[in-house]
Amino acid sequence: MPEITYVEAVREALVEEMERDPAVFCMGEDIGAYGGAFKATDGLLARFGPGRVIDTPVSETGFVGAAAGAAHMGLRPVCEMQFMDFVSCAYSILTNYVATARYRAGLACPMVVRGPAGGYVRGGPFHSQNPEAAFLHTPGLKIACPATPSDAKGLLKAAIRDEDCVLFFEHKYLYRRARGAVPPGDHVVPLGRARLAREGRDLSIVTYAAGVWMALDAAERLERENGLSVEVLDLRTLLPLDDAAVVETVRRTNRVLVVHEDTATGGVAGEITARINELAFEWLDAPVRRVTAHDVPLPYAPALEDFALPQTDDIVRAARWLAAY
Amino acid sequence: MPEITYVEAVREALVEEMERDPAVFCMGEDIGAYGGAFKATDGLLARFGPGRVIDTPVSETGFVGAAAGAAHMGLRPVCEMQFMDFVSCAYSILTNYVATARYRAGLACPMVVRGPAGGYVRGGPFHSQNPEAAFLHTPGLKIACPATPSDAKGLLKAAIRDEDCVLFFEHKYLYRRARGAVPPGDHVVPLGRARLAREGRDLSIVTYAAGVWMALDAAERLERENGLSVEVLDLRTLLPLDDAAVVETVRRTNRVLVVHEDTATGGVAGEITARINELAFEWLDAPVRRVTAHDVPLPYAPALEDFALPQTDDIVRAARWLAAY
Amino acid sequence: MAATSAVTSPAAVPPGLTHDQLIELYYFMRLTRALEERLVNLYRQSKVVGGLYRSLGQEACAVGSAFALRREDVLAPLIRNLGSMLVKGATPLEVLRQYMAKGDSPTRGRELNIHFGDVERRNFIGQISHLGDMVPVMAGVTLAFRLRREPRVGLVYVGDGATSTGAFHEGINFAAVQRCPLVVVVENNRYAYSTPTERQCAARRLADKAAGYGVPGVRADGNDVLETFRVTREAVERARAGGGASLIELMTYRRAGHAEHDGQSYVPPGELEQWASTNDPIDRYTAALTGAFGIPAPTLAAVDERIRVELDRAVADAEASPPADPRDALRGVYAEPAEAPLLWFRALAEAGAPRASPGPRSAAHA
Amino acid sequence: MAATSAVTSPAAVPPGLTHDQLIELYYFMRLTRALEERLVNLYRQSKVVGGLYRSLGQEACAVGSAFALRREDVLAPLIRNLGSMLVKGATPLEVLRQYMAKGDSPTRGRELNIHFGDVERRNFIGQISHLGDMVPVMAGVTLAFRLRREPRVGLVYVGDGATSTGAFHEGINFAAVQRCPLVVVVENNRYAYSTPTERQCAARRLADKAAGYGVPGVRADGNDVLETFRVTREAVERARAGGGASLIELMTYRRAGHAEHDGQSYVPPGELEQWASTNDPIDRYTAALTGAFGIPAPTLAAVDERIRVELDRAVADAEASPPADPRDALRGVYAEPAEAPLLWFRALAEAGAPRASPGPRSAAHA
Ligand SMILES: Cc1ncc(C[n+]2csc(CCOP(=O)(O)OP(=O)(O)O)c2C)c(N)n1
Ligand SMILES: Cc1ncc(C[n+]2csc(CCOP(=O)(O)OP(=O)(O)O)c2C)c(N)n1
Ligand SMILES: [Mg+2]
Ligand SMILES: [Mg+2]
Repeated sequence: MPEITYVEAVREALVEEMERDPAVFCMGEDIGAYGGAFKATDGLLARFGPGRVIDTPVSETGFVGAAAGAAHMGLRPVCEMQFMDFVSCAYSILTNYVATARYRAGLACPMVVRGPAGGYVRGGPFHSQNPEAAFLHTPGLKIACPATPSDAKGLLKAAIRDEDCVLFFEHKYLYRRARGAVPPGDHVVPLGRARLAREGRDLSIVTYAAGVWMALDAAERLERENGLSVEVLDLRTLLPLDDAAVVETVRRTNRVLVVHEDTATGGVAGEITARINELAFEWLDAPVRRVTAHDVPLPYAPALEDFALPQTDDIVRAARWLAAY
Repeated sequence: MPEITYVEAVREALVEEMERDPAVFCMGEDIGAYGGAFKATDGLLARFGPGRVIDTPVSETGFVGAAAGAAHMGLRPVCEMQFMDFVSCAYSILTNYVATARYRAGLACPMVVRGPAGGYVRGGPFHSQNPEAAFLHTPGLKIACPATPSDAKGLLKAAIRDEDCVLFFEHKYLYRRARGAVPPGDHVVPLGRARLAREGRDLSIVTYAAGVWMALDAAERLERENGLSVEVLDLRTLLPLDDAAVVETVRRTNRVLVVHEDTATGGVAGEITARINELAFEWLDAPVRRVTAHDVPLPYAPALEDFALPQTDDIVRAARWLAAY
Repeated sequence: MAATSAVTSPAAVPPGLTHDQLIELYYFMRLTRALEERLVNLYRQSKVVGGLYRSLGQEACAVGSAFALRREDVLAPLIRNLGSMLVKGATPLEVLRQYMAKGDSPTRGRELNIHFGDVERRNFIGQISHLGDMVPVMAGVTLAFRLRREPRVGLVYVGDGATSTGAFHEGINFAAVQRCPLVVVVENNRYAYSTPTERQCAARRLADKAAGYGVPGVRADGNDVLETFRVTREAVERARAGGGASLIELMTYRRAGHAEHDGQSYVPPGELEQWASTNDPIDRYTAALTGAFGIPAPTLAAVDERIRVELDRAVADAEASPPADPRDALRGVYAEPAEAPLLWFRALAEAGAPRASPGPRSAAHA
Repeated sequence: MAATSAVTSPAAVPPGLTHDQLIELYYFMRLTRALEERLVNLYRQSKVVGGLYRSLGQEACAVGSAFALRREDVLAPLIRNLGSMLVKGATPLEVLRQYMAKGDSPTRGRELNIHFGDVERRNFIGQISHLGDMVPVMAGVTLAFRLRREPRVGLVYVGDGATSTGAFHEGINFAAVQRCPLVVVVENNRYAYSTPTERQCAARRLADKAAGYGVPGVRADGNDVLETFRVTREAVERARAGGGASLIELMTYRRAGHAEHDGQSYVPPGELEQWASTNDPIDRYTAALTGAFGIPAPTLAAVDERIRVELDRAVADAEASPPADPRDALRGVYAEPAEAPLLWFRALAEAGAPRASPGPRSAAHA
């Protein structure tokens, strides 16, 4: 299998889905001639023409709303946020109009809102956000957060084919740094199923997106330095959450660390902790603990950003503590 | 002490703070001559004039942003959302501009965004929302959710005096139904401190807003019908959360039910569960369990709304289960 | 604020309207008003669940503009546009069931009042409360028409108040720059809830917003159903011919308050009465029909009677409709899974339904 | 797109500008350009953390408009408005420290590039990235002036792209209807990132948006610093006199790409060169100064030299500045508590700081 980068995987998914289904089209700022701020849509305009690769005004509510309308009419829009930090500008129409369309009115709204999220890139408070938690709370939306090129491709294809709206958080740190094999052919990864990224017996790390890589690094160090066998569960989608996979890993290791890059309070880890309490409390030998960013807007200077964000070292330290509990 | 309604308590707080501090002023849709959709600002225009009670265009981003600017200049704006469902329209400017102002730029932004939230009133999906969880995840904001007239008044006064932005969720079911005594004089309830609404030994219900009343009803029934002694902790503010009070109740009863009206997934209960895990795991004799709304947009028809929302009966049933665990 | 000049010369009959269509316009305006009057009765009997929103005095705006659409064109109504939905084929029975939160209402009790649609057959779309959002949505509906080269048009209403929303701005700008076949009708009824238009926007005319988006903009007398029809048809056919989006400001007046509970104390004395007595759209049209168009009064009386019978039946049917099935609350959030999980505490119950008196009852004894 | 007609007649010198002020305008434009050139060097040496955004060819817009403000007036710059901040008293050293993420930068390393302000003393306000938001914020700043009857004015910039945001719309409408003393300057530099203005908005002129808000709107040559000054001062003084908000569209051209990484492959051939050679704002002003105004060339050369010395020192000082203190990351989210809690896993560490190579390193070996 040839190795490709994460951003190439995104592009491949878009190209293949647009080839497969003429209803699929892309909208966003500077996605046409420019190919997108991170070149995820590079070459799409030349290939599919301006009717299927549409440069929009700087209007996130405008084109996300337009995507909903087009979706009602049978198209399958894929919206790019130039940075996921700007999805906040479409927050109301996504949570109120799009998320409720099927429930309140039987309106189909198959669409994807995708774009780069995440930090570790010195982007400052408005080009580094992880806004997934703000949407976790909205029935009607789905949320995907791939960690690998293979999942970026496979989940994006599933998202485009899904009958409902999927928010698709790509991690910009991984765009060019994550490189890996992607199964050939029509590689689709179903939404709602976690991936066991590493098997272990002593402790589980439940995480997603960039957290997966730090968890794997930490697991390796913990094995080497402490002889600990650490399992890493990559959630892949947050809505729906794969409860079964979470419960299974808890039952196996009885100790769980939930890791995410987003801030602690109100982050996704809270929900995961609650589910573990509800579904697997008796299997816990220790409290579920979180390793997350500190509760601050993400600062820009390297020293500050590195301090605010969770690091591999933090996971190692937390895991040792939890293993010794 | 004279008894007043919850909405009267809100109005008293506004009037007293506007009397006390000429920098305090109100903005919102139809808050002037009309006195607000729920009459919370009734009489304020006549008393303070159009320079301090400003009817705005239908522009939540516009006037919330304007509040921030006015706050930078030393004023203390209080914005009314006609319904808290529309705070979503100011989501981006609140989470990106307002919440970060002090941190990124040393800009003071003392302001309040208040308005009616909550269901049980046949308001349908867009006049019943509980959007507090969407903001829990934003460092820089504070969140208050009073349950009683006394707290509505005291917390609103604290919010207006706070040096940062406070989102103030009033519960519209309680506006005219909750009636109670309010201490005379300058009654201020500090943000960040929970209230023990009922003492108990067997089990704790941690909740806020309308949930407090259902929890008290349930506690009474549980006492009467099952001889159970149930403690009810009214959080009052969600940001900051009163960890100490939560830990204390857990230590006392060793069993916790977290109750809120908002939907389950991604709701505030997840965060509370995580904190209990972190701070008081060893004191738990049973899993922390949630009683919340079902994960659906809130429907309008009485039979549907009642089914979707948590009810006193649900709390009773859940508490019996937990007590027997 | 004074009423605009009252009677339009009926000489300006748009070409291509048949005698039957003239009567149909009358029928839809009358039906709108009569249906709302029935709803007022039901509201007073507490049979309406929630608020009641009327379009009294604005019926010509909704009916005249929607009448300019073809069957395949898509309409996005707001709360004052009941008439437009009736033109598009919504039935009084559907409206009554919605307002009464019945289980067989178009939204099965999920949504209130006229928040419902039918994009599959009748081509109108269910609104949400958040003002402005329907504009970008309709920009997308009509973008789909343009991309697929379908000769279809979209029409979206906004109030004077809703023009202040960012969503309106982003939506109409998107439609303009993408040359979507969209007609944006701004229904200026002088108030947004209690806020008069001059405190909403400082523009001389809301139609002046059009230039800022590079689209044609006109202002017309929205209480003249034929003028409303004429200007809308012009915009609709321009859109259909590839001429892109446009904006129409219809001048009218909201006579019945924001909703039934609204006492309208903020309205200057005499204003309501003046509009009612000198500028009622149905009175004006009736005068034109029986005057210049020579339609005999009994013809119109027969229409009125037909409406009465129709509404008698609809009200009876709606009242007999069943309430919603509680468990249905969980269905249809997603295509997959088809039903949201029943939460654990409810599953503990023998029967799924909660007890008789739901909600935080004890609050009253705080 | 062709460059606009090149040289403005210097006859149109605004009254009240002294000889020294004419030189000051030159100084600020030159300083803007020279500072950005230093930043390009630092960027190429990887000493700039993050992206570099230039205003090459647009210096007259920022400098000419900000020069129309008084000290007590408040300015809200965007990323192309470095020049306006310098006019308001921001120093090159501050800018350099910001770009280099230094611990003693105005934001102590929390924010990047020219995202900083000083509302206490120098009256300019730190922007955020989300386009449009500064307009409502400045509506509120100027609302405060009006409510307190202070004779102060606010000026906010937006790009052609930012006019498409709902925040711009809601903010300018609020300012208009509330008669806030606010000047909204739309800097039309023909591109929003790669998107040309005609795909942003279908209006003939962005100034045409003014009528929709009921405010005066003018279009002016933004590459003519004196014309920019003149039209801005007119709007500023109208606002100060109680005349409310207004909109100014400044025509200019973004010659350096969205940011330094932008190869500008989307720009039609020859366009950049034409603007550089025939319509550079500094060239045009230099010609006016040495021509019609009779300022000797050595006077200007002395200004250039002064700038060189000033920047040499600033760059040296900035390079010597310390990095940010990691623990400072936790301070100042709220007034109270003054510091966010250190999370438990970090508290477990001997030292608070993470190891040398942070981030998800292993991703490369996926
Ligand atoms: C975004 C948003 N903010 C506030 C409201 C509350 N609200 C409902 S109707 C209304 C007034 C609408 O006025 P207008 O647009 O003129 O329509 P009209 O009722 O006059 O037909 C307001 C403020 C809302 N529905 N949406
Ligand atoms: C709400 C929002 N959406 C998207 C972006 C990403 N973005 C940054 S600059 C830019 C283009 C801005 O163009 P314009 O307003 O014309 O300003 P210019 O860069 O030309 O000065 C975009 C789309 C943003 N900053 N904010
Ligand atoms: Mg109106
Ligand atoms: Mg631009």
